[in-house]
Amino acid sequence: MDLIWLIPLLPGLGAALNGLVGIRFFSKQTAGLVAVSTMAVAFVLSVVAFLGLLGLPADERYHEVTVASWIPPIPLETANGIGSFEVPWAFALDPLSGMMLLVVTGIGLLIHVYSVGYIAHEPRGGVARFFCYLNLFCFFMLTLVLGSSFLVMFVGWEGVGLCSYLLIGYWYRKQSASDAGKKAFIVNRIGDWGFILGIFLVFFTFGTLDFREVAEAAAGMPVEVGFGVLSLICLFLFIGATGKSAQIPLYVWLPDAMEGPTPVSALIHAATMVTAGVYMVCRNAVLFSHAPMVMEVVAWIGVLTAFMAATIGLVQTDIKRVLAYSTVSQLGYMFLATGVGAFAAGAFHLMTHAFFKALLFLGSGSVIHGMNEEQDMRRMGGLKAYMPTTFWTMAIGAVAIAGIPPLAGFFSKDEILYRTFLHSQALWGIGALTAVMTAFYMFRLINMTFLGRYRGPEWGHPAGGEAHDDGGHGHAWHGPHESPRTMTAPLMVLAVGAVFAGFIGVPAALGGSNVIEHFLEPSFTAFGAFHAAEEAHHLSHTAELGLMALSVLLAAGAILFAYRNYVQQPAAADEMARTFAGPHRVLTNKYYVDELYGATVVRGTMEGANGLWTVDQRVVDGAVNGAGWTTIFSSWVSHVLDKYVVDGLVNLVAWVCAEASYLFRRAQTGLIQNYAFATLLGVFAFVTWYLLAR
Amino acid sequence: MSNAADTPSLLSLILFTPLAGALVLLFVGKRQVDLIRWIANATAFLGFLVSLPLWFVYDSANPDWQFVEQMEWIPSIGAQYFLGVDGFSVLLVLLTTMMGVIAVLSSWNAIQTRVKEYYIFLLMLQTGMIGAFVSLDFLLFFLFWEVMLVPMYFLIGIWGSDNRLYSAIKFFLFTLVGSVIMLLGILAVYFYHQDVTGVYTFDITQFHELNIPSDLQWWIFLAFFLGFAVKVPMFPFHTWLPDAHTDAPMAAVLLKMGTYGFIRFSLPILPEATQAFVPAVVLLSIVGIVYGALVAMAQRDWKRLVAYSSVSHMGMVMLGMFALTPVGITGSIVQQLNHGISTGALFLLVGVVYERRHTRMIAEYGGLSKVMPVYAAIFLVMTMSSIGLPTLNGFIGEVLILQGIFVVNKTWAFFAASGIVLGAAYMLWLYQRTMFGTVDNPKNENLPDISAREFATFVPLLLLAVWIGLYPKPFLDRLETSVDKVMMRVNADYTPRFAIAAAGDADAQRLTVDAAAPGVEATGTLVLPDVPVRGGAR
Amino acid sequence: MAEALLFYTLAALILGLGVMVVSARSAVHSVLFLVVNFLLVAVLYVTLNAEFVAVIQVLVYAGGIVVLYLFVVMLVNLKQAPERFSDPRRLARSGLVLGGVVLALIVVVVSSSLRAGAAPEGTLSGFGTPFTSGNTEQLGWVLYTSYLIPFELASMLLLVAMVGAIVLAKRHLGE
Amino acid sequence: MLEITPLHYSLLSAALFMIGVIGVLVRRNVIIIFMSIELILNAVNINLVALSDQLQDLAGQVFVVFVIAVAAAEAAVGLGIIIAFYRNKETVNIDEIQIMRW
Amino acid sequence: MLDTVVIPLLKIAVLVNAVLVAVTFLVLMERKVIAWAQSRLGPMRVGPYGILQALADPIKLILKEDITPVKADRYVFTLAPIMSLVPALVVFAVVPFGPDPLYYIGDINVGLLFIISVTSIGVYGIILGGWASNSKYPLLASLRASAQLISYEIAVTMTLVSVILTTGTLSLVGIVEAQRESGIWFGFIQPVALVLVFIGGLAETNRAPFDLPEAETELTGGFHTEYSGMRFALFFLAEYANMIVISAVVVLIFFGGWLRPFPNIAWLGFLDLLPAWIWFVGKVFLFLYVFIWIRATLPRYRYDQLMSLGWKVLIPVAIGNLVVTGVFKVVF
Repeated sequence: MDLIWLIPLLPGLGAALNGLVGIRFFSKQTAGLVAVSTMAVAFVLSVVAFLGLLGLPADERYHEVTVASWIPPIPLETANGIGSFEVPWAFALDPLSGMMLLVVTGIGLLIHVYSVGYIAHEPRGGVARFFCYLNLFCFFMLTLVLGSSFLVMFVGWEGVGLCSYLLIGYWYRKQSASDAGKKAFIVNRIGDWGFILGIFLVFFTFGTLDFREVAEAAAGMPVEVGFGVLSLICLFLFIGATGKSAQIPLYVWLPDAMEGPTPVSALIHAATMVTAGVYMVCRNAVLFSHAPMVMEVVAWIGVLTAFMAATIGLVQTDIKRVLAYSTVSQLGYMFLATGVGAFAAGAFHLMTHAFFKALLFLGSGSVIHGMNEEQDMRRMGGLKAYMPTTFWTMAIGAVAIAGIPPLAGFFSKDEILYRTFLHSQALWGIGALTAVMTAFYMFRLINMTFLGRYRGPEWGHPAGGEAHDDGGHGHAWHGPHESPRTMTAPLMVLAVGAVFAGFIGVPAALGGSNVIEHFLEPSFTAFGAFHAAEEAHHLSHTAELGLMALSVLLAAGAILFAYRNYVQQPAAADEMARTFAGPHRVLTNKYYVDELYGATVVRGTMEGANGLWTVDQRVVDGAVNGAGWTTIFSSWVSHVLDKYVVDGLVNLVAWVCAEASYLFRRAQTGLIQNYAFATLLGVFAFVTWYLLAR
Repeated sequence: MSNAADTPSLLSLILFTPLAGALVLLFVGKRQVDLIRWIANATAFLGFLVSLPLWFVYDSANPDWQFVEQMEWIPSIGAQYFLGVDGFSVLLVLLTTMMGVIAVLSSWNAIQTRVKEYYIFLLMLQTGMIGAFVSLDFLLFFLFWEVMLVPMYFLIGIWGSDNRLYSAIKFFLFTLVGSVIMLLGILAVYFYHQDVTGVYTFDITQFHELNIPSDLQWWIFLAFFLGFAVKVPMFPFHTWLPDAHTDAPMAAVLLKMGTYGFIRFSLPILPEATQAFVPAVVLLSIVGIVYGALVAMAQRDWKRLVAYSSVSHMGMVMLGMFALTPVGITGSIVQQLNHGISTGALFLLVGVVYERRHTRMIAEYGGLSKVMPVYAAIFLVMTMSSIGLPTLNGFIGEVLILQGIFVVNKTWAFFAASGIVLGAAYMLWLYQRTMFGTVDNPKNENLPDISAREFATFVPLLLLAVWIGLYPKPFLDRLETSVDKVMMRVNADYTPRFAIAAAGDADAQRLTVDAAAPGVEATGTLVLPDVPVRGGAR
Repeated sequence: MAEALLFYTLAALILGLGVMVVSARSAVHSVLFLVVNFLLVAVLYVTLNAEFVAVIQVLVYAGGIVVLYLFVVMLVNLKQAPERFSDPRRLARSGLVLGGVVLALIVVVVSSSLRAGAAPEGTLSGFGTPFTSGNTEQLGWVLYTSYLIPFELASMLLLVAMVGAIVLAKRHLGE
Repeated sequence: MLEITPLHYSLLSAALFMIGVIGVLVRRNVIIIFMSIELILNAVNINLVALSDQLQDLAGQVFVVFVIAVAAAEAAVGLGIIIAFYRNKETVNIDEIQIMRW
Repeated sequence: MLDTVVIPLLKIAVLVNAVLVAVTFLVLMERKVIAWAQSRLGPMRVGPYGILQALADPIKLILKEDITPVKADRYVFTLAPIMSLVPALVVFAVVPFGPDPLYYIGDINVGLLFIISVTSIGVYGIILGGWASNSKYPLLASLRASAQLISYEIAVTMTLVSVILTTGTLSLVGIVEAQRESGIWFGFIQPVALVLVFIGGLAETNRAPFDLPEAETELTGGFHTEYSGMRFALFFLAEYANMIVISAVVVLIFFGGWLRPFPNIAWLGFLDLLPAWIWFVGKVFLFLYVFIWIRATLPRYRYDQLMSLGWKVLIPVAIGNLVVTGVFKVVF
């Protein structure tokens, strides 16, 4: 376990190798091999570390490794007197980070493998570049996960943002891609603004940035009734989380981020990076637990995001965008869980979501790949026949996300809903409604894509629609086809995960022991210092089972409805769209949020910038130039005065002198000897005077 | 001081190596362009080599001035030839010499007219800057300060871009006005010192022990402020910068003169006035950060954009310094280095494409990633460094500065931190507009990627950016005692780390919050070891 | 007695040759008289125990500077008619008269002041430089210690003069 | 009269000096004027050497060395000017060298 | 009176006559040596093996008609040969023929400097001779000669400074004594200086291969084209006297003057059987022989080669030698 620092470093090494050497020299295979092998080793190390962690007693499962000094201690005053600002390069392994570690390395490895096939059409340097970015991402993500202090986490936090930027903009020649990348980075930066301020406040309050020390210190403080300093910290941190995890109001970047290659969407924008916000909130569970007001905010933001994203997801036609909104929605669920104090449930959902959402994205990637870069579901249909593996695996993913037992999503989602119900029925209502919509739009996706009749272009000639001239498909398209094994194999592995991952969290009501919750518990309680107050009221198993049945029934109904609308009677969907034309338009346009932001924040900033530039040129520089002009003008006035008045006098004097000197200038013969003679006269006079004076 | 005894006149050597090169160049025929370039490059490189011992020999545990050289200069007015360095100067001198190499190397092809004069001015400028950084005599400092003006004026005026004469005169007047007022301040300190002690001297180490009455401090601070703020440049005095940024790498160092002046003179000599002026300076700094960033966003000229980003970054530097906390000041110095590295590199990068296309309009470019991949990669790293991405240098500086100011005032920190969003916005937009997209301008289609020589100029910058980002400890260590000395002046209660270390209280070095309160109580009563501030190297 | 004889002889010759230098019609003759004059001055130095200065006088003045004059005379004077000596428009007469008067005055001043002061023994010696006969070594010592900076300045002066002379006298290639 | 005192040397020097001055004043040939200046310098040197002997102080001789150096410099530059001038005007007559007038 | 006036005067008389006689025989020697070098016999008619030729030549010159050109500057024309010869003879005032005061006229403490300065006066004779002839070839030759002399004088003087640095004295007697004390002739300590001084000496005496001022083929005889008879003889004397001077200086400075070889090796003491002045004169004639030998062997330089050799080779080498000597002096 002392080698956990190697885990992030290995992909970092791969990234360096691919980036510095690979782009120029590696073949596609070598580049892929380097990336995959570093990830594989990292995965093995993670498993070893995780097993090591399991081998420890439950309350000693915390292992910190300091690699090197980063910022050496510098004295700085804090709320409690003079502290020492110090951040080492230190990594910590505890149950929460252990779980994340497995998710990141495991799914990361699968997606690396998948990418080998997916990216094969790119030019050689492009492949190495892609793997360089991907490895770099894993490096930063693992740093984020393992970082033992806020600032080290922030390194990973920002780093994954960079990689996301690079990967979204991977096809940088496409304007929309580079726009999306920029948008992602800047929106994330807004969140980071809050995050970094939160970090500063953490230091100011606690005098340290180490997670564990902070948690222990916070555990000793009373739960805040009003809005105190802990609440402020948590609010700032949560702003950071909304940026990274795409919550209201900063969720707008995530759908756009689908411009990136699909494995990227799967890895970064579904399984790992976007969950960093949830991870961060879970990491600081103790802090949040002491700030109930913020918890309430988190829960509401979470549920609203979930609901809003789900509604938008209902009407999207781009296969990846549906998944993107689904991701936003599921992330909302996780925040809902953390907001009601069910950190373990949130983390559990995070993990299961990682499986099935990665699966869905990779499946969609496979579809897009097979359809020659076509993403519009209206131009698909009936693909089941052409790509059975993809269909079946994706169907498993959809069932899982819809919350049908006994697949993974059922357990995690149900746990969340159950805990929400305990907390507030209003939240539960919205959450449950969202769950229904989730089931509906997921099966809408499955149905439109794989079932029904084929609506896509004829093959034998290049696909219609926009020419994806940047896609790199040089060859003619021969119709929808199944993807190569490197792509389907990860699908299958993930499908297995999506089926079985839930069993580690079987709730007590179903006879399980909720292994995951007990495993994660130490991470959320500052090691026994704090216990959730929620234990107090608690429904009977029967009620819990009732809730489960209700949600399963609702989900099943939604699935059937989707089947009716999109397979049996495809016209019904259009009719519904016509019936609810107003809401449909609003949803299609994503509530006009982008437009709103564009009109206010972006435009405001740009106008402000241009305005200020004008100010800079006209006023600030104008003041300088004005000072210059004033000087010149006053000098001109002086000049006039000078020329005619002062100079007139001077000239008069000069004229008199000139006239007079006309006589005297005859003395200036230019003959040296005359001057010498004058000198001699002077000497004569001097000597004479000398003699007489004596 | 034992270390300095081995290298008795190292500073003079560093100081005059570039000047010697300039002298040699005087005797080279001006048509022998290549010879001139080689000589200039060799000199600059030599200048860097001789400055390297500073890094290795400088004893970061020693709070005294090091490498001191002291001799009479103008005895009648008490001026001396008095050189010495502390942590600030060591880093800045090294930055200067390194940038000197890069500046000279990067001008290899860029300068085709009056090559000889160009290099002579460049080397003169380097000497001026080093001199200002190592002078411990105020008059000597002022001399070097003014010496810089002349080559800079010509560099802008002769080799500048469009409208260069206007820029040159603007720069000259701006800085000259500032300098003259600063000179008044210097003289005020000088005469006050004479008043109190009866000794005429320009010795800065003596000034650092001077307690000037606060109303006089007030005026002197204003005088210094004008002189230094123009050079920084702080918000209302910044308009010369976008016009004047001609010789990029050197100019990137030039800005450090102003901040160096603040930390070397304003803070330690005028502690009370400094504290009184904190809100005003901080306000201007924050305005500078936000304003610089916003105006940068509106630029259509690549270089002006970078120049305005300088305004923003230097606002950050000033902010950290006037936090008057050790973390803030440390961050401020680190940020100065970072600014030198990343902004210097960005200017160089602009220079690279300017050399190829002879235009700096952003709209003329686009899709350069395709034609110049290596260039795009370097540009990316430097962009990230500039916007403070962790693991690169900019982050360390920003985080220290913001943390340093945060503990003083949260509102200030809140607004200052907005700079990280705006910084990302304008830099990424620039990156997108120039590097991404398709190559839609046919003139860009066949641009050659950067050459080996150009690459060589970036390598040290890249390495430094990563080094400072990942392992800034060597840099921070060198700053420790110097920061503490400044802190002791501005905050009488402050207990310097070297005093703690000297007291042998090894645990106290790592002050945890729990231990801090009693620890500080205990160490706060320590009698400081009688540390001679005057150099004893002789 | 012998010393006096030597001095008067030398003085008479020096003055006489000086007059010849000034009055000779041909510049070449003038130069010749000048050389001899300098040689005699050198002899005078020897009588004053200043051998080194005497030798330098010969080497630099007679052997160097005057040769230079001779060169220049030969370069510029080849076809020049000897100048007319007296010209009523000129100040020659008045110059001569005035010069004579001033000379007389100076003689009076010098003799009277020296008589009055009666040879101030060593009082003017502000430098305390040891003096012995055969003093070349001491002279060198003084020159390179007390007078080092003037010496270096003089050498710089000579360098500058050399450069200046070359620049002045050189025919520019372009012309 | 038979004892040679510094006075004698001073008088000799004064006389030589005046001869030089008169040469400067009355001659028209620039070269001869220069030679007269050399005479003047020599007159000064005689005085210096004589007083050096009298006062037993080498400073006088040191100054003679400097005077000689200066004389050499003066001769070099002066003659250079004459050459340059002669090349342009074909004359060394000082009456025709009056461009400094007015 | 006897010591201060009479004896010196006697010495001077003896010395001057000796030099003049030596010159006549030097001329004969030159003719003979060159003849042998060219496989000829040389003068054979006057006296046995032409020995009396040494007398015949002067007599011829004295008896010849002494022509003064009409347009010549009469006085200067006459003065020039004298100004040429006198310095050559004056130099001998400080040349010591032996350790005893009997063998020299004066030993002044600036002896070497004296030689240098007096030699430099000799150039006047040449310049004036050429100018006074009022004829273009002599004038050109005299300009050449003076330029050459002045140029090489710098190199020689500079070289001699390095020798002075080694000895620490300017007195010629002192220099020879210094060689006795160090037990080695300075020629071996300062080989570079020896070569430089010797080459410079060749040039200063206008000897082949530097005899440009007398290059018959170019200048029809050089600065003394218009001279004949006695005045020519004086020039002639001056040239050969100068050769003797240079040889004497070289011997004094580099070859131990009157010292026998290896002066501090006792068992060579039998060499002292020969008196000191014989050693000295012998060495001088040895060098005179080398002069003649070189004339018989080497072709003449071109003028520009001559100047560039002087300025671009000899002077830098001399300065370098000076620096090296200085460094050695300081270090050891």
